[in-house]
Amino acid sequence: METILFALSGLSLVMVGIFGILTKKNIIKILLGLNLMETGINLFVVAMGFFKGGKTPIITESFTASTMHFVDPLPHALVLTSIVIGLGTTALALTLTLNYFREHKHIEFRGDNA
Amino acid sequence: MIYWIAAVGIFLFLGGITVIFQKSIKNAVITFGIVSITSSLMFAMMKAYDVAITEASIGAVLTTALFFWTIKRLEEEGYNEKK
Amino acid sequence: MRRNESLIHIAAFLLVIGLSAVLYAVFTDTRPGLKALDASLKERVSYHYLLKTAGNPAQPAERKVTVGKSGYEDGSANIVTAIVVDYRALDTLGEVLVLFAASAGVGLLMSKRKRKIETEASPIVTTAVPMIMLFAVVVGLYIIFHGHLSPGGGFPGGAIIASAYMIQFLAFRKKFSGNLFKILESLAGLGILGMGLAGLYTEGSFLANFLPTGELGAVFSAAGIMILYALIGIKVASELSSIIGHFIGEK
Amino acid sequence: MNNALLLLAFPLTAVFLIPVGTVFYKGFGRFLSMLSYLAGIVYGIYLFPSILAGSKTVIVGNWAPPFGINLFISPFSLGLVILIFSAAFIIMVTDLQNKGKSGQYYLLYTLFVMASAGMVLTGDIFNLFVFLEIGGIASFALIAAGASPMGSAGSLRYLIQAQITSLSMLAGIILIYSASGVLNIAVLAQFKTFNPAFAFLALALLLFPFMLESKLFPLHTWVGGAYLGADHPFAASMSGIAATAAGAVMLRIVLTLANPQSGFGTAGKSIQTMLIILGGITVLIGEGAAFTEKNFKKTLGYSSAGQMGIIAVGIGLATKDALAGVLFLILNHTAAKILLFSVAGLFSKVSGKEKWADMKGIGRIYPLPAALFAAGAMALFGIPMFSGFWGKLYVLKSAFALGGLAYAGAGAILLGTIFEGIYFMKISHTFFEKSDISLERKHYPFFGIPALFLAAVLLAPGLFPSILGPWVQASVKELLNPISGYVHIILTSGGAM
Repeated sequence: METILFALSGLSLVMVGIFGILTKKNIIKILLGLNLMETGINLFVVAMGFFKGGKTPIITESFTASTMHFVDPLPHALVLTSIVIGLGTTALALTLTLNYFREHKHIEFRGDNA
Repeated sequence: MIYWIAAVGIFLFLGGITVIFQKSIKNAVITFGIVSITSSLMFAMMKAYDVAITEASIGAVLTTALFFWTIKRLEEEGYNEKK
Repeated sequence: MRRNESLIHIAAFLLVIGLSAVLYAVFTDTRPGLKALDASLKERVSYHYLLKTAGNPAQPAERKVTVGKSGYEDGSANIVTAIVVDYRALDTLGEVLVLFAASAGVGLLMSKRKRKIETEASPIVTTAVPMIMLFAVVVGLYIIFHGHLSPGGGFPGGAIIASAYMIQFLAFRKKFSGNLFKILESLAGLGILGMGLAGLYTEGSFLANFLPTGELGAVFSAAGIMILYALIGIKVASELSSIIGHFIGEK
Repeated sequence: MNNALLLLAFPLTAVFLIPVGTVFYKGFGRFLSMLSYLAGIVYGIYLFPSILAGSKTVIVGNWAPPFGINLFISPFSLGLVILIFSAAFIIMVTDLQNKGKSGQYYLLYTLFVMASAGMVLTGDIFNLFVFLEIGGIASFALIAAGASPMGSAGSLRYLIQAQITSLSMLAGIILIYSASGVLNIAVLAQFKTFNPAFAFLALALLLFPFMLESKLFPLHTWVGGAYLGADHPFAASMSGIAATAAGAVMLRIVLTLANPQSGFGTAGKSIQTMLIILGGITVLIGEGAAFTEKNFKKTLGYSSAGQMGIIAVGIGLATKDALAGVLFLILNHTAAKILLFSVAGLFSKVSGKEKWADMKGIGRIYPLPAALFAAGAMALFGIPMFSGFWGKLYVLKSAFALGGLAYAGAGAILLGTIFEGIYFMKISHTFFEKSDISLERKHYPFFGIPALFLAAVLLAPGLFPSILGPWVQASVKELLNPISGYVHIILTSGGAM
């Protein structure tokens, strides 16, 4: 139940992001939508590794193989990568937005360009 | 626990909708920062503390700051939101 | 125009509803076969990461992992760090390269822009900023060097150090020249590559962890992970600083 | 054998050395990047005979699959990596007279080449995603760095679409992981059965970004803007290198995971059908758009979409003949597109025009480039004597043999080919038309040699298809028998869980 709720919150954010990307014309808004979608996907990825009552995957003194009940650490590692990739893309996209403004004097996607 | 998750999830969803339907870009960026920090809380609720730290420092702080500086530079170069 | 816009909204809304319906249909499909979330922790590869039996899959999975003992295949107590820097190190190298590409791209596209900041910072800012910076750098270094024990590591630590650099733009140096960061990035990158090649020639596999793992849970354990994460921290900090400098620095 | 990772380590060393070297000497980036491609080619050719005898898996970080990441070096992947490095090297040679590029351009270009090679080699779906993102970010920057003022618009559109698709790929990866617990393609290929609807969703999500890279139908809208923005060398790389890598990944995923014998079962069949349908539509739309387009780069970009459509149909058919055709087509498309783009770059440089319709009579002043353009066009069209002929012939032959839906695909290919022939004839005719154009004839030494070499590459397999025979046969055998080849080699060196 918890896992499903976590996954649903992630997916709802993805849907909001897609809706924003599709309907908005302002580039900054589109990029915000893209970032929302990315956050949502990241939540979804981590939710897929969540087990009810699981502990943080750090080995401490109380750790024994028989009582081991951790959440899955692999999705966490994937999401670390994904967050960093998201920052790189956003930085590049914002630079492109600055260039776009220089060329077109506005930052909206309209029908007339490319 | 379930109610907490639902509350944070609904907050995230409403925050996302606010980001999209916000008229002013600056307010949208601030709201995005709040959504990002809240998602970091949700990562912590999923026991993903590594991800929570990274999302807080990279996703919330740096991304929001980059958006802000871009808007500032756009305004320096003559961008006007109202137009 | 107005009508057109609301049509787009309705179409996008219908598309999103349709997507959700497809997802609902897929997740509630009752035909036999594996579906999402069908693998329990014991069936996933991470189970072997947790028990540190990935190097020898034939080993019975009931082996006990105890803090303070040495000789495990990987000496990191934080399993996420173990995965990021050891088990899936090539992904991390790629991740660093993504940031490298982003910073090079931002540099390439921003290099011809001029910018001048007129406003002076107030004395309150100029006194407070050094303290905040010092604090941020210390926290960043702590996070980097404790990556194998507690949550954190090279990426968030580097980002925190980079935000310290960002804060100093509010008060002090406004000229930005990327050369120092370019050289730092390259040297850290060469260091990571060198660690990889050293693994290739000592253990016969690129990016293999060839240094002793030490006692699980001790500060000076998992030497390979510590060095790699320090290099990643330097690289991430300089790359993000370079991106930030291009965005807000004066040129 | 693990030394094969040096194939990726050469460009990586160059990438890390370029920023340091550029501080001291400005031309260092170009020199070092070309050197690294050359090192990759030489090392690849050195490895090739031993790989032809038996494919090898390379374990990274000393963790055997499914725990670690592995690369797979086989005749198919190594051949395509050599092709990618050679394409990059030749593109750099044709660009030698252009002096103004900074070190960062070469850094990004080398990263792009490295990422494409990595995508072909890797055996892990998440690693695939990482390489895809490296290549993606490098190409967004490189498109915008092109001289065209429209660069940032095209690049932004490409960036947004590419990010949506790669995020959906991440969702597909985690869906597969949460159902099976592994990320390794070889382990997944022999997994227990998946639920059909779930398997289709996950595989389709996984394939999205590669369909975008190879410009398949619903995901082709970025082509115009991106090709318009990029400069000629990078436009050539987008259709020559990125599309090749995307085609290779689609071949690997469709034939290893999405085949009806694997655990993905009936979903695999649907994926193949989907590829035939989308490929057929892409051929029509791509060639149709190229037919109406007047801008030189955009025309060539849309024609590349058409070619990738044929390749997608071939992948969807998944028979021995079709795959042999696909391999011929990939080689042909890479070489021909580099040739065409270098001619286009030369002509727009000497005439100062962007549209081919404005280049009337230019072939009378530059006869050799115009003739080479015609040769490249004929190779794409599939005139006998060029390797494109064998490619299209094999794909069509297998489509007619299969029947059913494949007939529609074959019809689309034939119809698209007619369009293709007409507009390429129109362009070539424009070049030789009589006009009062007066240009001073300059000498471009860095154009002639690589262009003639490319024409030779297009001709040789067309005249003597047997020179490619061993490579094509080995690759088709490897692709069609994933369980006994690919999966077996990877799992015996590592072992399942």
